[in-house]
Amino acid sequence: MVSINHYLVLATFMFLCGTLGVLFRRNLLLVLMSIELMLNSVNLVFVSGSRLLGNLDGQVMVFFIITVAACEAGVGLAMVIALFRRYGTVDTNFLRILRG
Amino acid sequence: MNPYLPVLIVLLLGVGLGGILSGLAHFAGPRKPNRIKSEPYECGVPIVGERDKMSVKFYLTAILFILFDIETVFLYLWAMTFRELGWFGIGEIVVFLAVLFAGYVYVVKRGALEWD
Amino acid sequence: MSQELLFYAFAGLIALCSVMVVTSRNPVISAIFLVGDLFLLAGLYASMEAHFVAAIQILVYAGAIVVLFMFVIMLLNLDPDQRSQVQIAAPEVGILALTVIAFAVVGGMLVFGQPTGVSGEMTAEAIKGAGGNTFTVGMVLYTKYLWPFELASMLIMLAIIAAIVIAKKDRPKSATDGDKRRLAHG
Amino acid sequence: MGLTDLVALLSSDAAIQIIASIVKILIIVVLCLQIPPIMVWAERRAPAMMQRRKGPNRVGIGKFRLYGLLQSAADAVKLIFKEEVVPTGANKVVYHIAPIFSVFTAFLVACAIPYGNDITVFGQQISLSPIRLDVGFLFILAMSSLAVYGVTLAGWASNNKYSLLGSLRASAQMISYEIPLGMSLIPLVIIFGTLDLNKMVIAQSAFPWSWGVVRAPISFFLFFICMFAETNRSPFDLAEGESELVAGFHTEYNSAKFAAFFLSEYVAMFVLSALAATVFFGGWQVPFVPYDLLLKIAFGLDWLAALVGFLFLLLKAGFFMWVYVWVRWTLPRFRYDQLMALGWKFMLPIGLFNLLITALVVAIFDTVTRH
Repeated sequence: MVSINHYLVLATFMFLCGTLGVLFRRNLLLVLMSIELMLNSVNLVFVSGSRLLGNLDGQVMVFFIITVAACEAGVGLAMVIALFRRYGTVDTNFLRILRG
Repeated sequence: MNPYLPVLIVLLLGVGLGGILSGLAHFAGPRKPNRIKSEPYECGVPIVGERDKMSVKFYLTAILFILFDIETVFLYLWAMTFRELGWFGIGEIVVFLAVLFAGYVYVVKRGALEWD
Repeated sequence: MSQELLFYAFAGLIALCSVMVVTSRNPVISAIFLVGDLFLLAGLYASMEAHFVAAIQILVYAGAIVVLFMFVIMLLNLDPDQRSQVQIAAPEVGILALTVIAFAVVGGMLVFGQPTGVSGEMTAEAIKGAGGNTFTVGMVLYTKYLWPFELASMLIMLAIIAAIVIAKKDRPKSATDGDKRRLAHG
Repeated sequence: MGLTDLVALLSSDAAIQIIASIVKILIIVVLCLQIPPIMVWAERRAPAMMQRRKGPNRVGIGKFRLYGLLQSAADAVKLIFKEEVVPTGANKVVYHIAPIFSVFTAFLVACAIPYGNDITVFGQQISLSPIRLDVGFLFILAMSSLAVYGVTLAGWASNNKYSLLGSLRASAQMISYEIPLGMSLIPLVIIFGTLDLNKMVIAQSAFPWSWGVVRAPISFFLFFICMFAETNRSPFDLAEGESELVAGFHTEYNSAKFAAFFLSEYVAMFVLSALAATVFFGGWQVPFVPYDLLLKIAFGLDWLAALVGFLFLLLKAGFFMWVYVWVRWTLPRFRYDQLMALGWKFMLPIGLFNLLITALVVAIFDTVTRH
């Protein structure tokens, strides 16, 4: 029997991968992809929790998370394009310099 | 039997078949590469210019696609529960669509869908 | 037994894909592995009888969101990262350390027991009796989560507007359609 | 393990189901592999017929020329033994996996169509769609949305501007028309109240006046247009407009890899044709002959009835395949801006409108019949 712990460990690992990507990748696109990875690990927890508790709220929540992820990806990538157009790069190090 | 088992079988079969076709291309034919032959196709003349950067229009189309895709999924879920929800459901979905339609009108007014 | 085996196969592949997403130098390869990740996750959802979520995972996530990523990668036509000298700055390391500690705590807790909660009555059998997964999820969404659902439409609308405002270049006002036609006809 | 053990193992319920599903999958895959040769032949003979010329009629076995049908087989063999040329500067890995993406998504969708009513074999109920899911409808949409990757990756990996432009055009077109495609099918979910395609076919019954096309004519109209746009077929074949883009996204593909794209394109056409037949034209239902009657005519043999139903589905799908060819040689090509305007400014509002009208009509009908 696959217990919820299995899923939680897997989700933890995915979240960790996403965190590492967000912290250490310099390409803004990769950062956004890592965020998708983190959102997915959360989704996995929601679905496995939904099965454990016999409660469908978790699955509805996943649906909302996917909606939010779509909006986030759309706006986030629009910003990537705008930044690229203005500065010609999507390197986070460079963009950080602008902060002053 | 798990209903998803056939999905797995077809997936493996499809990947296998694609792989076989790819492999055939590799091993069945002759292989005599030379520099001119493997240049990217340009109607036989030397390559002019760089690979163009694509227009931002494609991106705008894709983002609109995502957002309307989500809407379609909401609508599928609603269509499944339609008989149960009845007029209440119609009211819900009309509000939902009205809001989205406002966004759609903005998109059209702003000319994001014009290709020129 | 076979279920466990399947889980380990899927989990291993998911872990592998996740690592590859983060470590690939070429963003296109990252995106392909992300698609693999999403596909395998959909498989896990299906094994948990969350059929609807599995379907939309592929339909929306793999079929739309990552396509958008792919489009942007092509739009920018970036070169693969030069071997990035990973910049290790204090804040990142601090955050990372905290995260690792948090996960270690979570992992330790998992070793000693299983999380539990108040069980609802929507077990797999109950869902089958009530009209299937899609129908029951729909009923929960359209009754209990009525307001979040309507708010989601607001969110989508705002995202549409924001994306266009941010990404669209304004055309010079003079080149209206009439002008262009005149130009085209000399 | 003795022979008796083996027999016992193979005749267990689970084993019968698994063997049956493998057999079903193989049948459908083999069927799909036959589609491109036949369609290639049709696409050469049909214009020949329309333009009063002969078309291919030489290749045959000895004296039997079979109207040139074997020309396609000869072409297939030729394609496999061609030299493979990978352009310089191509991304090798992505270049090689792009056709695989195209092929497996096409087969996954093809296996989700119900090809007949359930039959009983060795006391086991067996569904005649190789992949039978509660969310079959969403499964088809989801898998066909993955088909975009094959096109996008192929164009990107080829390091050729025509390929890239063709793939961007093709994928933008495919995703744009996915919205009206999905939307045109929602009214049918409202009417039939299920996402299971086989249940939808049963609900349509054998009589044409209760088929989807009569109950939701606007949906069919939208779906029909989307069929052409989704498969990048004429009149919407700007993605491979040979006058401007050489051959579109597969410009740099040749030999068997080109054949893989070719195969998946034609399978995708078949799938959409079969889906149109299933959702709008009663699927495997034989017109005017209800399934019970059909079963009686077929001496009570359910597999024979299913076979007849299967042939009728192929007939209905074949009609749409013919329409594909017919339209290609009849209509001129659209312009890209016209295509996009059609999708976003015409089909999308009409789809929404159609959806609301259907919902209202069904709700009023339900309210009236309940009182």
